[in-house]
Amino acid sequence: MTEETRKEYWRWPEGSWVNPGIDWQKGTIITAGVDVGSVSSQAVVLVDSELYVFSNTRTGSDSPDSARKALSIAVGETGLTVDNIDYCIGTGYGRVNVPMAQRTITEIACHARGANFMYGPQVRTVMDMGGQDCKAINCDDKGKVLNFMMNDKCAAGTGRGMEVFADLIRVPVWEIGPRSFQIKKEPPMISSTCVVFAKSEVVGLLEKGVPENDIMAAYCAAMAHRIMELLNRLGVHEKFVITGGIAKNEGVVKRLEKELGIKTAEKAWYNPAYKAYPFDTQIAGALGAALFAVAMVSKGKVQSVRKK
Amino acid sequence: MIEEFKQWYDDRHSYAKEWKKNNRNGKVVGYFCTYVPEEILYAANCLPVRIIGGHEPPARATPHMFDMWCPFSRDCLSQGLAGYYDYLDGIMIAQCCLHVRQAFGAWQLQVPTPWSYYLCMPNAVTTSHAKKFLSGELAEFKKAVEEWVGKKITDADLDRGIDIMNTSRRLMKKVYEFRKEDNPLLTGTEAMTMVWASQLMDKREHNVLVAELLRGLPNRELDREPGIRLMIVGSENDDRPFMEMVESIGATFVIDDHCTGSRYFWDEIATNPDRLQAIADRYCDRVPCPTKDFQQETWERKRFPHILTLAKEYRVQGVILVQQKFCDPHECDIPSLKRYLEGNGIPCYVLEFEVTVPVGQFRIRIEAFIEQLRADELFD
Amino acid sequence: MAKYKTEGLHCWQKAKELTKKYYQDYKESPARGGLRWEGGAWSFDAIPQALEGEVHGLSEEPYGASIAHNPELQVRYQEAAEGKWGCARDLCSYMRAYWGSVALNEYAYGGPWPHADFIFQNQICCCHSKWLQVADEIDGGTTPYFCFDVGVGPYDKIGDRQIEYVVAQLYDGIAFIERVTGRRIVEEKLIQNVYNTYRSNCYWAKTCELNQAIPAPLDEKTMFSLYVLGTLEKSNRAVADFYEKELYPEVKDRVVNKIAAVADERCRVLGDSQPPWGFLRIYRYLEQYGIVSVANLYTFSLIGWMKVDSNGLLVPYPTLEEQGITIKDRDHALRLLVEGELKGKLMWAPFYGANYKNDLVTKIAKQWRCDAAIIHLNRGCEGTAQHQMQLKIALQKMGIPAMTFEGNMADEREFDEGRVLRLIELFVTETLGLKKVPKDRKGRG
Amino acid sequence: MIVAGIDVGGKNVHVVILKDGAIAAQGAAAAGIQKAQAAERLYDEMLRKAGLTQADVGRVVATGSAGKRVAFADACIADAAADARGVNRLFPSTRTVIDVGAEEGRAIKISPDGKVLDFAINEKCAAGTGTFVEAMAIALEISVEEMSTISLKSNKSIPMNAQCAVFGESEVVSLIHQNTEKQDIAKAVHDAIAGRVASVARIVGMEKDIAVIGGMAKNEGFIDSLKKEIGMDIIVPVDPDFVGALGAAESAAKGVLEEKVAAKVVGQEIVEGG
Repeated sequence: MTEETRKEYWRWPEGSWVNPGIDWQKGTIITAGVDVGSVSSQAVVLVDSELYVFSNTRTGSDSPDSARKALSIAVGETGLTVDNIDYCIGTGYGRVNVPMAQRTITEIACHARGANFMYGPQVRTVMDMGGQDCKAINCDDKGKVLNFMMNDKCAAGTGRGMEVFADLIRVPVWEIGPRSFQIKKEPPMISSTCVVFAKSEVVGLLEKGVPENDIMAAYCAAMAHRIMELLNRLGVHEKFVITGGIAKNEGVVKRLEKELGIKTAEKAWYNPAYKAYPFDTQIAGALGAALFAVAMVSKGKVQSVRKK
Repeated sequence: MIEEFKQWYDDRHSYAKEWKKNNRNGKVVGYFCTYVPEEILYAANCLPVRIIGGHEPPARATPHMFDMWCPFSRDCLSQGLAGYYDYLDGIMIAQCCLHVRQAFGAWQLQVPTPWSYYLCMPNAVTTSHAKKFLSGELAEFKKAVEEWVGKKITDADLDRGIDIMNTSRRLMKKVYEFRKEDNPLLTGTEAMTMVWASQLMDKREHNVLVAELLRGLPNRELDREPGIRLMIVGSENDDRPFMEMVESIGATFVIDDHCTGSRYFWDEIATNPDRLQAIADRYCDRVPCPTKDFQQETWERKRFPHILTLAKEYRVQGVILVQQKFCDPHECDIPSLKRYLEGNGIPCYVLEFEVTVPVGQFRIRIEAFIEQLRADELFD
Repeated sequence: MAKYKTEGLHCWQKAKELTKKYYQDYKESPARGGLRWEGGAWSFDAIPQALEGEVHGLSEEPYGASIAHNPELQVRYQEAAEGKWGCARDLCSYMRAYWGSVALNEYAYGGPWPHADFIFQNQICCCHSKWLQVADEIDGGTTPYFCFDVGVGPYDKIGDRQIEYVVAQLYDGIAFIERVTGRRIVEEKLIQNVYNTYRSNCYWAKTCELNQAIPAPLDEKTMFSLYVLGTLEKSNRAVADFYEKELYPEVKDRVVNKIAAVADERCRVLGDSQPPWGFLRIYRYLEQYGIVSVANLYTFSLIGWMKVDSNGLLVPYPTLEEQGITIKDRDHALRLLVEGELKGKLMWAPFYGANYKNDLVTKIAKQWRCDAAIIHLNRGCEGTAQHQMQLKIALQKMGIPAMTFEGNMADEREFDEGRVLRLIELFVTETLGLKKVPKDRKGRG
Repeated sequence: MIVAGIDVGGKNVHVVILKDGAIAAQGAAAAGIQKAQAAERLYDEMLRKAGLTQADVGRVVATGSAGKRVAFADACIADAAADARGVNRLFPSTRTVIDVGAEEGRAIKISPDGKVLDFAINEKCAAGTGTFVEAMAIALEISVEEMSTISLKSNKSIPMNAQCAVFGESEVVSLIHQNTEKQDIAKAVHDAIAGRVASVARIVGMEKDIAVIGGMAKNEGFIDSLKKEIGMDIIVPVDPDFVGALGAAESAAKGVLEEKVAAKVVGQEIVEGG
């Protein structure tokens, strides 16, 4: 395992973005959302509810540091500091360990809200695949959670599983999707979704000389099926969107769409003015958190903590 | 008082051992299901103690019950195999679900206990035939107990037993009344701790404590925000850490339907010169366990409207349906119950329980559910 | 050279045909002006089948099992029950398959889900009363539902009070059926059905008793397809005739002529609970070692009525003829029916305690001369999986090597074939010390 | 007489070569993906070490989860059987063998002559295996060896609820967040696994003497937790991870054969049955 992790095939590329069209100093309400997931962390800063900066980075073994890191990567050279932020909300699995946050909101509410902003008010079902849990969420036109479901107490077929898998076959996780379609015919899916047993099953296939691409297809299919089971329990309605890292894995997404008979919404900003902005499905949670912060501050439900 | 309940709940075994010392000719009977007619045991000066889990991984049970049996039943057996119940003079069960029967059967063979009894509680409880059959079962049971303790059980004894149980029921129901208030005068965890204790302590002593609690409640100041009013529904539940966690993140359990809660004590015994028939009627008419919740003329269940009424009376905003893994009776009812309650405008969230509850993983689910219930705060 | 001669069962085809006809009749009944009812393998079909005019039942457990034989259907139905309806994945797998079939509005034997005119069900395990309660709810909740209770105690504790309780419910049941169907329960038919029920159950038990012979005339894998008729419609004359006039004589003849189920019988094992239906090839694997599965409390007494005689031996329950009883009237018929089921269906005894399961199965192990036990820890059925670990301990105590493997009768997602074969191979070659029978073995029964 | 035993497990390959009953050479290597090749490579290497060639070897017996893939072996025996034979050679007084490998924990009851009387194997979930510990070590950002030693320093007992390796990781991470001492977390992990392993062992009933073998047996922290869990003493051989290979070699010596055929037939049967 150790020598496998030296080269990190599983990690999605980190990144950050600054909106060139905004001068934060002119902003009246500046809010932030920080999403500390089990694997990756994101930070989003809004200036008067407009997307200003965001970052997407890896979570370390210490959540507070990861939160700080995410935010500092996001603000980068802009000169914006924590003291300039009116209100910050922490979310994600490490939400209680976000030092700069005034309160926390679960990623379930945040992803629904974020997806609503990113994809638009027609979104009815949001599927968020995190490192170790998948959440299926039904929401209304405001992004309000109507009901939701999460996978049980076993991480079978979660994001972490895909990462272990990427490590195992030594293929960067972003290549798995495309390559999983470079096959002659769809192979039977990996039968065990338990992260550990799936691993040995995969080793078995590699041993048998099954082409890597077929194995990737088999693994993506298993994962898609597992998600489908969860979604069926909840009931999927269009517009259906997937947030989180897995959304970037078309190997899973396309197969899931096939199983459900429902397409996922196109990965594009609902707000036409945002057309030029990068679209990162992983920031939905942090974005939702920042949006809740705006609402709370502007409605006077909470006091601004802005120092400068 | 709550503290005493908690103390005796945590220290259940020393309590029973203590009791034995002070009641030389009394016997302690461990029982497996709340269909056991404790009235008759009290009439015979026995101390009925409900066998409940220890919330430890039931490792000892593995050789005796493989892991498709519900965690609770395996936990109970595991406690017995560990010798925690070595003070029991006898064990008994009233026919209920196959899981608990499994634990009872394994206990009979693997945990040395001087006396054991299987009371054949009927299933078709809504029929008059069942009431007749049960009173016959009770007569046999009474006889068996008389032979065991070597003493006749007179009508006066039965009246005493019935009175002890009815008093307990009446008092605990009164305590539950105080949970209807806008800011309930006791938390769900406290209320249920009281009920848990009642299944482990001598009801006579318990009744004194509850009466005392009742005197204190009206002018009790609970320094906490009640938050969302939740109801918790399921099979057995004595998971204190879980309930405390939920009540620490902006919610209060105001009512429950558990056999370790309201379902245990809700219904009293009516007076009837035929005491055994009176007892039989009560156990047939009580809020049923799902395993007995079927009627002979319709597929509808008797328990659902009862739960809805409770939810309304206690102004419940959301219901947490606890699904004990592998618990067939409840698993069969939960999808229907969820539809039924949601159809009546009450949001539900289903949680799957095991012996050891990963509080962390449950916290996010509950937090999200609470956020869902108080969405206006985030949205307006 | 094979140790014994072996040949196929002649009445096998007949059994298959009767089964096929059963499911067809249920489908076509309305077209012929007939009625349809849903119930279980244990819900006293003698009563609804006594309705005037044509009437056909659908027996829930065998229906679930027939779905289990078809992997594609099985998984689709299980997932529909869990997905569309939202039930837990660990419930009775027959029941989930059944619910899925209803939820998808599909009949495993073709066409849409065939709605029943009424439900006549009984309660013995936690799921039985719920099974059709929920199935009907999924189906819209319009089917009249009746469920009676037979959980009155083990065979050795059955007295008038127990019988009276069940009979009283059956009278209510009759009134219910007559009210919701507007048809009469015909006394003559009822009496005939009870005679047939006795014949079906007692003659299956007699057939099972014949398997004490060495070599065993039947192996469990074959018995599975034979007892199924009794789980469908034991009160049917054709079924009773099959057991009494075709199967029993033929098996008797096999015993006389030493016709074996497995040509190289060297080791006799007993099973417990249903097998994983999708993987009966396990038995083929065992045969390579000369192992034949000859006994199983489930396979015997799911329908077979037995009793413990004065010598403590397990023997077939006497037929009405043997008891010299002629049924007088409706009441007599009901009482005899209830008495037979409560005293004869030993399969129910383990519901009342591990001691019953251990006592009965250790008797079987002795009388059927078993050398070992292979216990399927059936995650699909609480009823038949009762006290299996206690049973393992009891068998080992009496010196019978026993192994367990986890599986599920009707949910292949819970069965890891490779793993199980590894365990069985270890048990067979190491614990039992058996080697493969040299090839050239003949065909099998 | 020269014989060889080859144990091909989920993670590693072990080879033992016996010359007239004495160990002439033994070695281990990572199984990697191409296990069969890895096995042969190690086999040849060990032969060289012992100054032998394949031709000198009278009999080769393979075992382990991938043992049947060793084409050049004359036979393949079940891993539990190999365990039994190996332990029986080392400690004839052993009645209960507990083998905890990378992906499986099993318990075997054996007769005085090393016959398998009863066995139990952990089902379905990887909790209670070496892999679980590895995952936790990674979460703790220390080596398994370090984990083993530091856990011995701890006297706290923290319950671990997670049944699943992945949730185990996050539970460990959250313990780290609560600033729990690494040594206490390490112990918590070992206790958790000891609990699961013990519950498997209880199925066959723990009769003295009890020997623990397999990769996990090298983990003193785990052994310590297991001793406390079962309240009995435990024998751990010098090279606990070589016992399977040793047992295979023993059975080669005893001339236990013909399994290779069996192995093939099993394969066929599955196909023809379906």
